[in-house]
Amino acid sequence: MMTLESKMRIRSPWIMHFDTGSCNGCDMEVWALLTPRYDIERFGAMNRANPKQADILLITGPVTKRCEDRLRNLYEQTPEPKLVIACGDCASTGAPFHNCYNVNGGVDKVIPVDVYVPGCACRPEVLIDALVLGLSKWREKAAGADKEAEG
Amino acid sequence: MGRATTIPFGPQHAAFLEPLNVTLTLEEEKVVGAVLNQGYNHRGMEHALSLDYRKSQYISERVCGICSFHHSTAYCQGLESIYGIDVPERGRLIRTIMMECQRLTSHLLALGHIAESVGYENLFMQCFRERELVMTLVNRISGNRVHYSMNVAGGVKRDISPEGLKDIQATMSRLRPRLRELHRVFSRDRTLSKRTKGIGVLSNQAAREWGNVGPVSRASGIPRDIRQDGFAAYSMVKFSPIVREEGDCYARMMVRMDECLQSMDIIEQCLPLIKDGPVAIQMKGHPKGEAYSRVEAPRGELVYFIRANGKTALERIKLRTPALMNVASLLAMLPGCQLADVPTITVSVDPCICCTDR
Amino acid sequence: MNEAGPKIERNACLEVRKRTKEMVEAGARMIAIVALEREDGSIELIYSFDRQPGIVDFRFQILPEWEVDSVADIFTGALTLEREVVDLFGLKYKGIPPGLFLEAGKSPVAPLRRRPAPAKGGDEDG
Amino acid sequence: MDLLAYALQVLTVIVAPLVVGLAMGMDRKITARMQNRRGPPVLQPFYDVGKLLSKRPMLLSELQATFAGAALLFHAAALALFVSGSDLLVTFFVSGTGSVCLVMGAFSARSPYSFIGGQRELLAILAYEPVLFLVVLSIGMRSSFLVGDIQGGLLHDLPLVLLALVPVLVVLLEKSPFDVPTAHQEIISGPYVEYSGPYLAILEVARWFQLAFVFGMVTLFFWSGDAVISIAGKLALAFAALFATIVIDNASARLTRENMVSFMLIAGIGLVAINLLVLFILKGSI
Repeated sequence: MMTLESKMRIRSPWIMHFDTGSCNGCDMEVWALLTPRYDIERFGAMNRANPKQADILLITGPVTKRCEDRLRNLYEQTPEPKLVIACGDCASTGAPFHNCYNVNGGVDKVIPVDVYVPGCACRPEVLIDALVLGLSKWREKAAGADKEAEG
Repeated sequence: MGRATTIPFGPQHAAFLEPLNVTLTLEEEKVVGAVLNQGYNHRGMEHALSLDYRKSQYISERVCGICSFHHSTAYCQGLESIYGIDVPERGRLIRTIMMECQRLTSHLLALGHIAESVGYENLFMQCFRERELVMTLVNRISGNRVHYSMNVAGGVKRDISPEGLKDIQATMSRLRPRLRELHRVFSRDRTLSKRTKGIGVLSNQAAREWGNVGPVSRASGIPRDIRQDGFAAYSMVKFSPIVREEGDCYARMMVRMDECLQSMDIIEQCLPLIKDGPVAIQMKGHPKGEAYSRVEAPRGELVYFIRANGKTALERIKLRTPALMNVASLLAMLPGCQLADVPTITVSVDPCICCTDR
Repeated sequence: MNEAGPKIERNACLEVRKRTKEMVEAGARMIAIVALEREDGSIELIYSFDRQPGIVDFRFQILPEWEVDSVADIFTGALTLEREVVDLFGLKYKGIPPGLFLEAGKSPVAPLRRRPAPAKGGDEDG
Repeated sequence: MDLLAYALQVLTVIVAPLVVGLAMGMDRKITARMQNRRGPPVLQPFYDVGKLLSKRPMLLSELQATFAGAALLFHAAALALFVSGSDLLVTFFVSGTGSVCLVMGAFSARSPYSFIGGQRELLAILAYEPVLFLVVLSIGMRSSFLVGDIQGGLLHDLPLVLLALVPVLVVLLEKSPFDVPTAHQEIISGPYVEYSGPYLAILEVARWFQLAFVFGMVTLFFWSGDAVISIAGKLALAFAALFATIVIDNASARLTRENMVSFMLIAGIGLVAINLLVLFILKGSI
């Protein structure tokens, strides 16, 4: 059932970007998303930079040891329903940095991840695709959460 | 009020692209103390780079995504000087062109970032719009937007076709009027100069003491540009370092803006110099010896120290990135400024935290 | 490259200030402090300076448990470079706190040391 | 008062904030177009509010929610008073109370960013409220304090007073150069930083009510005997004011607190004073 509520939800994904030790390649592409060529404001997305007001966390980087607690904290501060997108290879699996001693090797080692974005660095087009995929997942997730609340 | 409050700035903050934490002590809104907390981005690249010298070119690009080509160039140059070989001229010119392209993207990012930090959304968007021109250009040449993967010890592994050279020329001609327009806005806009002029002054003396490098030092009147040493093909082109004396955010911003125009000049000087020939030469055996290698990355002097002992693992590889020196000097600029100026000052040194922390 | 490296000298830890001062007074800019662990477990420190037209450096070798003099008051920018060595090699610098890069309790200690410091009888802590 | 007029007023109080919401959507679209972007759909603000209402509530303190509700209540009351044609001065003070509630909500959150945001919001109130007050005063002196009695002539007589409303709108719409209280890059979003989900939606709607009141003051400047022309003119005037703020936003960086206060007070009060002085010289009376 597509309620008015969930319709509005998928039309207004507010994002928050957090760099947990990436090489900046993906971060630049996340910023490029906001700018004229890719402009994700078309989908109603806004960069809020505030976990309390965000719906979607865009996480880049393999999660260094020092970022770990901070990331968990941010995740907890984000109100439900929320979505985590791991941007790039290193956020997904830690790939380019798998030999490094100070990384956790992927966002999913710390917080649950909904969408994995491949690429090193991930291209903005793929990020948009991930966002759209995430929104459809979000719809399911929200429907599930609503049912839970009712049940 | 007179009562001091402490607020954390970052590691996740709207003005910062990357995790840097500045803990500010405020009196009302005046900053009376600042503590830098780094290390949010420390992955241990020096260890990873030393594992296998043949794979390190790949990893050296991943030290920093904004100046990836400079990192891999510095690494490859280091190996080349251990082997004692000279890269063919065509390879050196291609390296120079790619490095200048990357400088363009990096400086436009920094400029847009400064505009964003003072809430000048429109200018931020314009910077990124022009930046996309260069991004798509390098994408057409190298097949990648961020990590070009074109370097190899001994030269470059990807040649630029004649069409590619024409493409570069055409893009530069398209870019030039747009950058001139940007230059006009950055230098003349009244609200922007009100927020940047006289803010975050770093004196010449302080810049020398903190060992600042790159645009930050040149904005404080230190005429040092590693490109003058003539690595890659810089000995074949004419340019002079851009120096300003004020040492404030405005000067740092304008040095970057002028360097964008300079980069285009260098690229256009390089294009006619390219002649047919090999782009790389093969090297034999494992490296043995030690070398310093320096390049002028967009943020300043990037130093690689490599010591190899004839095995696949390098004995030691040490990176001294430009942002490490520049970010530290924030401590000299922040105390005494207003809270509103903290993002501008921080961003004006172009803090590349992935370089700083590695 | 000198295979043997400089001699392991206690004095070097104190001399570093004098030599840095000479360099800085000659107009050189410190660009890096390179630390590396040698085969025998001693640490080689290389202080590199940019004295145009090229790079000059001085180097010395110490044992990891010796305390090195800080040069941060001679060249302010050296502070971060020293903190880096403290973190990555577990060296002791006079008055320089650890924790620039590494998170205590989570990150490995002195990650760039190849092996734990060789046991030195009873004179080390514990 | 007959029932029809009453129903019309109730309808206006409900519709006006929705129109403001639509205007916010247009604002975002126009801003995006000016920045060479495509921009969000015009209905985006409604999607945002709808989404925020569906989020799970999270609060730092109960007071926060109370103040958010109070802000909504006062702003709505101000608009209702305005629409029902009562005294402009009373309306002004009720609206001002609503703004103070936002500040109190920010202070009650006990977070440094929220606290600084509250302080800055307070400063912004000190900067724009005097100007707004003078505008109210000059409208009242020229025509009438009772909104219902104001009929025409204002645009002709008080053009500079209308101009003085533009910087006020810049502050209220949170646009550079005077978006100091909510400076995104400095203190994330100032007083709103600790609000989330439904409570943020309440504040957003409260803001729509507040803007509806201020835009309402702008529309007072146009009046015509013909109802259709009157409404079309009023909307056009409000849109022109909005457009002016968008242009200013896109051509300037954010200024500092000191700049904001001094500009608002000098330029705002100056414009009103000059207008009244000229009017006095020309007509012999205000």
